Amino acid sequence: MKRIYLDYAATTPVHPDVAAAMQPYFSEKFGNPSSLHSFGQEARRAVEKAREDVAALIGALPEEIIFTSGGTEANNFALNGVAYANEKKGNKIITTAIEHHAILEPCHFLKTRGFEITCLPVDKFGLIDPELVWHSITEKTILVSVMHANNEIGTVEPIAEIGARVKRQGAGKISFHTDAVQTVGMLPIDVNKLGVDLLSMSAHKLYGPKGVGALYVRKGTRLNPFLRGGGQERNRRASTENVPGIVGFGQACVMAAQRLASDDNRIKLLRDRLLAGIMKNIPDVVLNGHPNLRLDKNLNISVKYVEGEALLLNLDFEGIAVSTGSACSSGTLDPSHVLLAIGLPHELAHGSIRFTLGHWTTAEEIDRVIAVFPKIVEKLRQMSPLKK
Amino acid sequence: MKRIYLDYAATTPVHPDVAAAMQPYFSEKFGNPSSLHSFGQEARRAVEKAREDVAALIGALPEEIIFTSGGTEANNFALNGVAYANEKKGNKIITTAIEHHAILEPCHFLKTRGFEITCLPVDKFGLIDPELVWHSITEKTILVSVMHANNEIGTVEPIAEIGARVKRQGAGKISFHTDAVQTVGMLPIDVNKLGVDLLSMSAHKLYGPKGVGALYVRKGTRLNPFLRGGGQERNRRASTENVPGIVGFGQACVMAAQRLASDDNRIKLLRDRLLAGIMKNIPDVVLNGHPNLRLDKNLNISVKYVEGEALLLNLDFEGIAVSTGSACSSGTLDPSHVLLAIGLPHELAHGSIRFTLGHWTTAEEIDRVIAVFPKIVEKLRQMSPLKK
Amino acid sequence: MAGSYSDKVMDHFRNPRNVGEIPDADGIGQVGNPVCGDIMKVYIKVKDNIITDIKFKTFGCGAAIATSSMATELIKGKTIEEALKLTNRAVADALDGLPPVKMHCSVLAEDAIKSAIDDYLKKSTGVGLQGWTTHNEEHGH
Amino acid sequence: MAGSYSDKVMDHFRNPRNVGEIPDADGIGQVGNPVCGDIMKVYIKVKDNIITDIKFKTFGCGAAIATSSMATELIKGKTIEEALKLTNRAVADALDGLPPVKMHCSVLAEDAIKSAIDDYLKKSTGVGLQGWTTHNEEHGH
Ligand SMILES: Cc1ncc(COP(=O)(O)O)c(C=O)c1O
Ligand SMILES: Cc1ncc(COP(=O)(O)O)c(C=O)c1O
Repeated sequence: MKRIYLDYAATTPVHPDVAAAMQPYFSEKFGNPSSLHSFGQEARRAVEKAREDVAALIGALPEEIIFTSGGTEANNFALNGVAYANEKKGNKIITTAIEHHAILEPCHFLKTRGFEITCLPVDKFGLIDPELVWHSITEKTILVSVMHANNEIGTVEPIAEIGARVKRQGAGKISFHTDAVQTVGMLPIDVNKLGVDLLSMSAHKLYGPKGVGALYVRKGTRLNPFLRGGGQERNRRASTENVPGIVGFGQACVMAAQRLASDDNRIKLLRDRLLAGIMKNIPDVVLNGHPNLRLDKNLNISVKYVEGEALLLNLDFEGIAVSTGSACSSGTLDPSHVLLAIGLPHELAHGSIRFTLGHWTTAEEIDRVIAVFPKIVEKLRQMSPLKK
Repeated sequence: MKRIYLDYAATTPVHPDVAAAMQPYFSEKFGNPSSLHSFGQEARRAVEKAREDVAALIGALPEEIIFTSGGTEANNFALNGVAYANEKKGNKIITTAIEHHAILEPCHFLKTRGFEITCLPVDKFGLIDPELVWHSITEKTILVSVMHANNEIGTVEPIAEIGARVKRQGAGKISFHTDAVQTVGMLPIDVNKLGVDLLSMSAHKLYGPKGVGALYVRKGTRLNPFLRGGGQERNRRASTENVPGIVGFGQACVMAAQRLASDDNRIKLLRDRLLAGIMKNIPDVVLNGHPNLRLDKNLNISVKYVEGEALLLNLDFEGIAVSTGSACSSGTLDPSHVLLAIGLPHELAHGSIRFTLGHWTTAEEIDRVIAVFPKIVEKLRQMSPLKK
Repeated sequence: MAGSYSDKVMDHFRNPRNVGEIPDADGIGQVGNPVCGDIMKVYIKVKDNIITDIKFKTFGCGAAIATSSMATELIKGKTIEEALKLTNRAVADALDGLPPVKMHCSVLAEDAIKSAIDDYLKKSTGVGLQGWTTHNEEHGH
Repeated sequence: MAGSYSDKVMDHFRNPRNVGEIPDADGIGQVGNPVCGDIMKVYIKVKDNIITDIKFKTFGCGAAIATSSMATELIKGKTIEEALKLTNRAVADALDGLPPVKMHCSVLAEDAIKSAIDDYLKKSTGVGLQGWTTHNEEHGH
């Protein structure tokens, strides 16, 4: 059975061209970029080339890119780094209820260290109201962090609008961060148009390797180091650089820029076809997230009367890989905080399924899902005490 | 010109067998280990297999291994994690003057957060006196961190002796950490014989990939998370696992265990040949570090009247890659804190050169260095105002 | 995590035994709630103190369905007294174990069965199970 | 970092010009110290106010040797006044720049030359350079 991967928001395969770019840096050009000799310097050049490629994708300067071990480190770095660098100026951090755990958990930690966290609500589509950000800012606010697009429901937030307001209100005093892990390489991004001071990325979401990411830091932004040690990344992020990973990230960014320039809407059309096919064949299904202001690749639905993990496992029996916002994927009993934040009742939150499409998704795959999914839903509904 | 790599302590090439083991996990078995579907589960199995292999190399249980992005993160994690988890019990941390920056810098940070750092001196060989550790422990001590072997001078510390004393004095109250980045895979390690509660490792020092490492954490050790976010690594270290990197690390550990079992002293013999050749041909050279209690691969010398970077660059012209403890490698003006800690005058510290041998080092390479090095030293000495 | 489900769990999840309703059931028990994401409803038919038939309907994850299936299998044909001895551990063991985060599902299955027996006893004797309430508080939120 | 040395720096480091001593020098200057890891010693020969010969000896890194070489090249054949106008920036620029952490080497080279001229002036006129001390304090530790 040919397996069908529809979980591109969880991670993506490394593109073969990316893998090829990385290949020489494992066993041949293996030097440590901090080494002064030729082995070190050829690694150094590769890292700096990748830095340019990553910067170019988001309209940044190369020296504004700090490589990290992924999106989580970029987020932890941004939050801790800005908080500690500005603690004399203020202690208030504004964020939202639908952020990734890699934002919420560091915020939770900072709360135990004397910082105050304001967690803004969202509307039923998962949208943040820029007015609300604006009104939440006080004299003590040092940082605003709002994600660019949500990883579960795909809603794209009005970052540029928020950025403009934060700047007007707190120019030079408040740093504005966005977690763009889900959007880098998917949406055109220009850090200046977005008005952000910091932006988090992770290579494995855009056909690059796992274990590498970056934090964009606008020149002049006060930021303390997070990983401390040797003087790598201009003393901002210690540890021997993951050279092959960084090279792969750079190559992934070059390729993403090409895709974005081509203005291809193939993935969106497939996603819409999947949505239409499901809605036509299965009653009592609701769409989660915004109908239009969402990532092209993302489809998140709740299937009434059934539970998400049970759906997921049955799809997996058919070779179809998806994700769920039900408790069961997270190791806790609570369903996704994002689905609860958009006001979904627990029952529906437990019945959510996320399909995320990508580069290798085909129409045949989508049609197979459209054919298979109703039977699975039907089987589980027959088992459900909720379905009358 | 065939280049000669003698900087294995800075980083190692990925062994071709390690690269081969990693290969399928980039583009084929690319799943996110947190995903419940088959793609995720095959990645999960690979990570757990690697965890067993890493644990086996150091006599630990698989669940005592937490994967990180490298040695620096493992060190930052250990120090911050133990400090914050025990701050109600005490605030004193004991470490040594010759630790890697990835220990000293986080200590420096913790000092700004109310912790007290005791930095123990070493003798002229770089050895820590276990008595001194013992006497430095107070009621408030929560953590002792002493490196297993020094990365610059190669001196191997009496960790087991220190461990036994820390346990006797502070059983259950004081955590004992060792930075074993330079020794894992080089020396036989058994965490129980060493008596350590935490131990840092980095794959790229033992023919594994850059950007992956691990922290061993003895069951029952109180440790706060450092990277916060999703529930990966049993809620102890968030971020999508670097699956190919982890697989490579596991394979590197399997191979290291085989090498250690073979009891091969080829590298030590080559190192001794290099030392003898240099001493014979060049006057006014001193050996840094302990004559016997040192890593087999490490040779660190100071060449009087000349400066290390100048030596390094001239060796590089000959295709020979080494390292120096002179200021110039670090971006500061100070020479290595390690060389100063063993009491070397600045002048000699600035003239240090480190050769570190490895798997692919040959006798021919060593002989070439023995032939070339005296000429380089002579050329620079003729230029030196210090040499009369 | 589902990834650590045993083959037995997967078998019972994929081909659950005793799914359905019993229109003229002698006892019906329902436990769990949508907040937790698990609801189990158990129907029993009792004759001469023996559980002659049993069916369930479950809204829940893989473990919830598998434990419902296994628990009903284990007590089918047993006396009421034997059925009351069924512990959540026994259900989990019969499934070759459950991931720690899923143990609550086995508790729910035990409760669902006790609840159905309680209902049967109330209906047949006017007195329900003594000293028993569901674990809802414990495994709930 | 050496990795960011320009080709010109590498050329002057690899083939330094004017290395050596002048036994009957008219002026000798030495600056730097072993703590910093850089010591430069400059010898000049002066005739009719013109620096007719210049040699140096340097203990130091690649940049220290390259700046010594370049600085001596730049003032060879120049008048004392012209030589005094040499700034560390000019040395660095002539080398197509230096990495930021290495700029102190160019300062040292400027100082070494001034120090040699100071010595020459003291010996020949009894009065040294006015209003001048080495930057030692600044670029030192
Ligand atoms: C929005 C968002 N932020 C952060 C992360 C964390 O990235 P990583 O797993 O690379 O650390 C993810 C993905 O897991 C994400 O989707
Ligand atoms: C002793 C020691 N500790 C820590 C590190 C840091 O490891 P990494 O560069 O993998 O973060 C190194 C090597 O750089 C080391 O030699």
